[in-house]
Amino acid sequence: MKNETRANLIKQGAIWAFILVELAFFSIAGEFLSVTETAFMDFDNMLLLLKQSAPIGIIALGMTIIMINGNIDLSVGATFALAAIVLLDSMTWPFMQTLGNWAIPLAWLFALATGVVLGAISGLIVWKTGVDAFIVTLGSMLGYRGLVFMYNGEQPTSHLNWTLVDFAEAQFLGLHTATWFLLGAAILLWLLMTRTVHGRNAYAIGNNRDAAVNAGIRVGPHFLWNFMLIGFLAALSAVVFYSESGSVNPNDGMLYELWAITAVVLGGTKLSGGYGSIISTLGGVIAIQLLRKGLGHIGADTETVNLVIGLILIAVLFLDRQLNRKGKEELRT
Amino acid sequence: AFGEAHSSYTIGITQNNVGVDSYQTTYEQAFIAAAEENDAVEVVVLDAGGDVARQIAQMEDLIQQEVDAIIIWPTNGEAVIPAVRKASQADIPVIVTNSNIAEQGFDFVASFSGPDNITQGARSAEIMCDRFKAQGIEGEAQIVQISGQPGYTTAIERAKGFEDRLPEVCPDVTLVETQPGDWNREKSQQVMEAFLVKYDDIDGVYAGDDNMGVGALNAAKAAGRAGDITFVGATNFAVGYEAMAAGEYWGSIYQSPVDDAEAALQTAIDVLDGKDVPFLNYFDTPKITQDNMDEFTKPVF
Amino acid sequence: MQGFLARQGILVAFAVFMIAFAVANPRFIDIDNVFGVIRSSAILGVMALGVTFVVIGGNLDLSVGSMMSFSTIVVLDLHDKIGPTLAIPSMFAMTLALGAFIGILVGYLKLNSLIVTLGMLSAIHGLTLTYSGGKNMDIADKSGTWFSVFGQGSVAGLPMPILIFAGLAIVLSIILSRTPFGRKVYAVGGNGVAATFSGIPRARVVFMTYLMSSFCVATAGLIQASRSLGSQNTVGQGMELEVLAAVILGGASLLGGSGTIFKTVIGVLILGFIQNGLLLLGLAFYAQYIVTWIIIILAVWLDIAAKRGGLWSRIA
Amino acid sequence: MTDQTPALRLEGIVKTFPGVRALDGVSLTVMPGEVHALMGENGAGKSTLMKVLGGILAPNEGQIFIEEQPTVMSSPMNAKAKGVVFIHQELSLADELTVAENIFLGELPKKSFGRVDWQRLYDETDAILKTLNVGFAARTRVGDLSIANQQMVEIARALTVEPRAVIFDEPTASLTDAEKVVLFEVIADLQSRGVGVIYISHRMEEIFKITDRISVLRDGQYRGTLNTAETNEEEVTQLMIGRTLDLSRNESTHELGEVALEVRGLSCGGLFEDVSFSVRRGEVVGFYGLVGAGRTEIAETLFGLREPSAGTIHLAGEEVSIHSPADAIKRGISLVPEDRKGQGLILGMNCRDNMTLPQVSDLTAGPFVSDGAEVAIFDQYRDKLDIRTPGWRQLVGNLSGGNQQKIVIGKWLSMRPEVLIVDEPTRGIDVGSKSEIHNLIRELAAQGYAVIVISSEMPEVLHVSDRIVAMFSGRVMREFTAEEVTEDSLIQAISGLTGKTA
Ligand SMILES: Nc1ncnc2c1ncn2[C@@H]1O[C@H](COP(=O)(O)OP(=O)(O)OP(=O)(O)O)[C@@H](O)[C@H]1O
Ligand SMILES: Nc1ncnc2c1ncn2[C@@H]1O[C@H](COP(=O)(O)OP(=O)(O)OP(=O)(O)O)[C@@H](O)[C@H]1O
Ligand SMILES: [Mg+2]
Ligand SMILES: [Mg+2]
Repeated sequence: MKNETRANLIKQGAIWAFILVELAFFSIAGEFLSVTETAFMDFDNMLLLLKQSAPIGIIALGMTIIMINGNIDLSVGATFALAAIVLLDSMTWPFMQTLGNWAIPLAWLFALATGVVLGAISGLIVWKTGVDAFIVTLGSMLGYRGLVFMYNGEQPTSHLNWTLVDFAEAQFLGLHTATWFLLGAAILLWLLMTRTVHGRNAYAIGNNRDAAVNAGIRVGPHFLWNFMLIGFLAALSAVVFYSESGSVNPNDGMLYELWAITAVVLGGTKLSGGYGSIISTLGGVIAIQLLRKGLGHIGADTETVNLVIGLILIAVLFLDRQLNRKGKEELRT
Repeated sequence: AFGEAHSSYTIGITQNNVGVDSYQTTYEQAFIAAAEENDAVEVVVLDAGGDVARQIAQMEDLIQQEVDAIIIWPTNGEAVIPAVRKASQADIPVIVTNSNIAEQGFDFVASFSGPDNITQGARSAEIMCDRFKAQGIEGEAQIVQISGQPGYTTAIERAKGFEDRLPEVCPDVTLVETQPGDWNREKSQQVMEAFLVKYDDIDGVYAGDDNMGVGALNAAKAAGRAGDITFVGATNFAVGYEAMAAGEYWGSIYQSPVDDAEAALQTAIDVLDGKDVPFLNYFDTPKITQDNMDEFTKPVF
Repeated sequence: MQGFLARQGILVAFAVFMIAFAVANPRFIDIDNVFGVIRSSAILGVMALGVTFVVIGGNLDLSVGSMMSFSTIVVLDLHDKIGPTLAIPSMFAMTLALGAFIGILVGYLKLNSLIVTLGMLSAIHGLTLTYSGGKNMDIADKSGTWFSVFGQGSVAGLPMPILIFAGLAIVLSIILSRTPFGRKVYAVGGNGVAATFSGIPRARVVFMTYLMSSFCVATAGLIQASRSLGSQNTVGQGMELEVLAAVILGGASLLGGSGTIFKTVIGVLILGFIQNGLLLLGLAFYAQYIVTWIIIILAVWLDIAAKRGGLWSRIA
Repeated sequence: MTDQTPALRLEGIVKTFPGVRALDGVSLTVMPGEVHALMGENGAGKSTLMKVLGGILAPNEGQIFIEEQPTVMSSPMNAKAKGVVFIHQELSLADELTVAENIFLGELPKKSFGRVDWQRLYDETDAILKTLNVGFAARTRVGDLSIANQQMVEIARALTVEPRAVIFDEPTASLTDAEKVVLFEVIADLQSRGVGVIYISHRMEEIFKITDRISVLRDGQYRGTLNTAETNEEEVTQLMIGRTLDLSRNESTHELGEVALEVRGLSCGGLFEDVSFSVRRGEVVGFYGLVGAGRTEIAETLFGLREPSAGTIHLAGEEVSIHSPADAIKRGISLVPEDRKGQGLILGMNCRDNMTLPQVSDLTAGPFVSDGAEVAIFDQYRDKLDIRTPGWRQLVGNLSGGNQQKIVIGKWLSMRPEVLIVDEPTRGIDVGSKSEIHNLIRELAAQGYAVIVISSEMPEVLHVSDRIVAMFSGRVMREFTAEEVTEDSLIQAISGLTGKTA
């Protein structure tokens, strides 16, 4: 029993250890390579790190649940963009303009509703047709992106509202608005996954779908809820991010799905489902953002950044495997 | 030229998407080279990879690192405005390069340095129109347009400049269809193949850059129809220049990433030195056609 | 007959589709257009053939797009440096080395293929940028080289890219369906543990599928390079998902163990003709996204509905 | 009994699959407080019938009555709500979750906001585990349990509600004797509470020990019901397969050849230690022990699936090192693994391809696989093992459990090995086929093969073996010859009661 807990700690601790290594490396390397005087481990810089992790982070939290469930969602990037468009565009609608600042919460609501609806579409298709979520959402990824372009052609959709920007840029107790959303979502989802029946069922379904079906868990509606949840979170991420930036390109959010999945896997969640943790995903997100930030800090150029990020990803996967090996007597299959 | 007083400036740059095409790559190299030649500046060179969130994060990082000035090549001319405002609130002058940000942000920007994409589009329209007039088909010519990657300011502005100017100079030329070629030669070749099937009469092709223009040219050559078509691009690439020399490609807009990069850096230094710089610091992007191409050196990219 | 409809749903969909477009615009079935579409699908198609092996073997390959950029850039660069005769084999060797690297990671080290190839997507892009210095790569003397034969040549009126695509499809189809190796690929993808218990060297089979995938990528890069005799660094960017869409459209299960080369070819053609057909109809480019979405889901849905004998999923 | 209302009644159930009429108008009545055996050959339709009853499959025709009320079982949840609990033939558990969560899967106790009521969950689970007298706790991760204990978790699920009827589909297939005793106690308790129990098994001795009545299916048709007390094995067998079987102990002996396989001091991590034994040509050596004794791991090591930490393996007197199954196969070793779905078969592949998989590289004409040679092999072993399938194109996943097992056996027999290792070869196999497989094993030995049989069924080990190796917790306790072995001494040896190794 003791051993198991330790094994579990090693499993889940790997990502945090990796973060520490990154911090140490970039702090030291930064001393030699960085042209600026400020230290990498500066407190404000770490606060920024959390803030900058938010856009992909919030999506990755949702992806964790979807993946624990044994599914995957490739459409989140497009959902993110479409929710952003609704957020910004709705504020220009005539009736909204008469509402003054009350338009803001309403616009958020519209955007979040968009995310939930898009999630529901994917979820419903997965449930009713039985087509694998990877395929359904690969399709949705194209389809939703098509909707994004349909909305406003190739033009960016913009509406800069300074009240909104000030809210998004605010810092409360030192943490940025985006950070609060990221941490808040993480805590709520952590509670959802560890404390509630819905969360435990999610693990059961991802772990052994037939068993869950046999045990009478309503797998279909369960999927639907989770896809609505990730749609909501993708939209929430868009709300948080675009409240600050005020303009969305139709290409925005491309590849976010892949980065979110990467963060989730780095956090140790199994791609096959049934195992994973929200908190470790947070670690995965921070590890990636740290890597980007750090490489920028030490002045790595574009090609190096691409090369290093790709190889680090593989290296972490490799390390994780080595840590979780049972030893020589393991079955060689 | 610089005294001890301002021994060293640290200038940060966040670029749009290096490596996506050779223009941006050459820009980056020219920028670094220019910085290295100048002992008085050190540069932090970042690339947003086309992602606006990453670019905003990089702006924040540069502000946090307390650089002396920031040059930004916006991924989205509006989305970066709040980040630019943050920099200006931190008393860091911001210079926008290559493609401008939206007017709302002008208050927070020290200067813009770059080409005028609207004018470029307009000039391409003029090149096309002049050619048709020379051929005597300005009364009935039909053209197609292959635009850049949907959503990018440069693509949008060039298309707008072209579409607005064309009816002014050649009111009877019809633009029958526009499809994006994503700045991609192969994609644009496919688009052109479909155009060729669809339309029996194509007299001109306007492409958002020469890379795509050459893709369209390749498609027309394969279909044996290249001789009947006037190809006009923008941002003259080496391939476009060669095709012009071979007499297959009519014209383009000469725009040097080296000029672009050096102008941006110089503008930043001038701002830091407290010099008076114009707000819109366009560098010239002249027309280049088969007729006048000897006046230009072949682009290095 | 109903059984046939069900089993070959994808073919039926394809036929319906072609007829609808042909009615809307007769030029759609113009022989030049048909050849044109197949020719421009050939590059995607050749890549999809290789990825079919990987997917049947139970893995994914998201690196093919950036690997294709790599091959294209390398062969173009080497063309002027060491001449086409040496450039082609050198490029194949380098691309196969990348494939072997992925094969070792996924096959022998058993790392998750989605993440490995995602990492390689990024890493190979970095490699290509380093190799090319970020510049476009162009052959200096475009009219004086026989290198253009792979992309622009034709034999008996048939364009070379089509011939290469067709030839490779036939050879690979035979390998997959008729040889022991092909059987092993299905076995490894169907149940890797049981395959190991049957004495099948799972790691080597997986390794080989990636090698085949990279071979196809190298071939695609060759056609690409030869077709335009110059290229950007990003020529293959984003193609990985298109390739995957084609393979899935053809009915290969992402869980591995099922799919055929023939169906992949159909998948490739459907994507190519959708793109072309919508373009001919003058629909905005985004219509293509939406139609592809619908077609992918419908095709896969009908495919599995036929297998389970009912339209609606049985999961409650 | 007759004046009671039946707990459960099925009438005229028909269920077809594409190309198969799995159930053809089956009727069945289960009284409260009775243990009702359901018997039949592999593929007779037992599991299918129970799936219909458990709400997993919808019947094409027919009706289900619970206490004479017509009912429709729309889903497993629905069936459970109506008091019908189904313990599956195949383990149906979520490995990553705890024992408690698995037992209450689909009906975790709730507090406000959908929170799990952990306190109640663990309390109730502890109570259930106590009645089952098992050695694991509510918070243990199910994946960390042995297969037998996982089966016990599955059984525990029957005890979470007050059921009217409980279906056990081959619950003892992976239990050892100790757990069986507990299971039978559970069943007796259910029975005393007036619950109707349906019990599916291929093991006659169990059937006669615990059931009241026996219903027999054959080829999807109902064949009749017998009172257990008034019948015997022969009659049941006759009803099931249409003929009688000679179940006497196999006395046929033949000359033994040289030593084919010898193992000296073999160890592998903590799985087993210092194991030595030898098998001669023409000999069948049985390995008997409790679950977890390490027999499977020895087999896997011999087959190149595990790296031994010490010791040597000799084949025909020559020391060899085996690094992979391919190696083992090349040297003439075959292994019929214990987990047919996970290790033995590729469920999405057809019967023929599964059977010829290990030798597909050799069945070639030129560079291509030779269809003819493959079909010939398949036909030969289909006939030999009496495999019920519409044809070689049928996907293995659609066969009944027993027929799947036969495909695995056929696959390895067709390799004509020097040393054949079979791990639980008849798990889930009907009596008819079982005796065929036993005969086959003897026959192979007579032809000069060396055979190792790993089994948790004592009658099986006693029946087929020339020599028996008794194992306890990774060590060889004793070796018996067929002449000297008795049930008592064997049980003593595998319980670790005999202090010294042989
Ligand atoms: N999903 C399915 N598709 C096609 N045929 C099936 C399916 N499920 C079961 N069958 C067929 O129905 C018949 C009855 O199978 P079932 O599993 O009920 O047998 P069983 O009596 O439980 O056998 P065993 O003792 O081997 O478990 C078999 O012929 C089997 O091949
Ligand atoms: N199919 C399986 N899947 C997962 N784990 C298994 C499987 N079979 C055995 N194990 C694990 O291996 C360990 C010991 O193996 P096992 O219980 O099979 O020993 P054994 O002596 O071969 O007994 P038996 O043959 O009766 O199962 C157990 O802890 C069990 O959890
Ligand atoms: Mg059964
Ligand atoms: Mg065992």
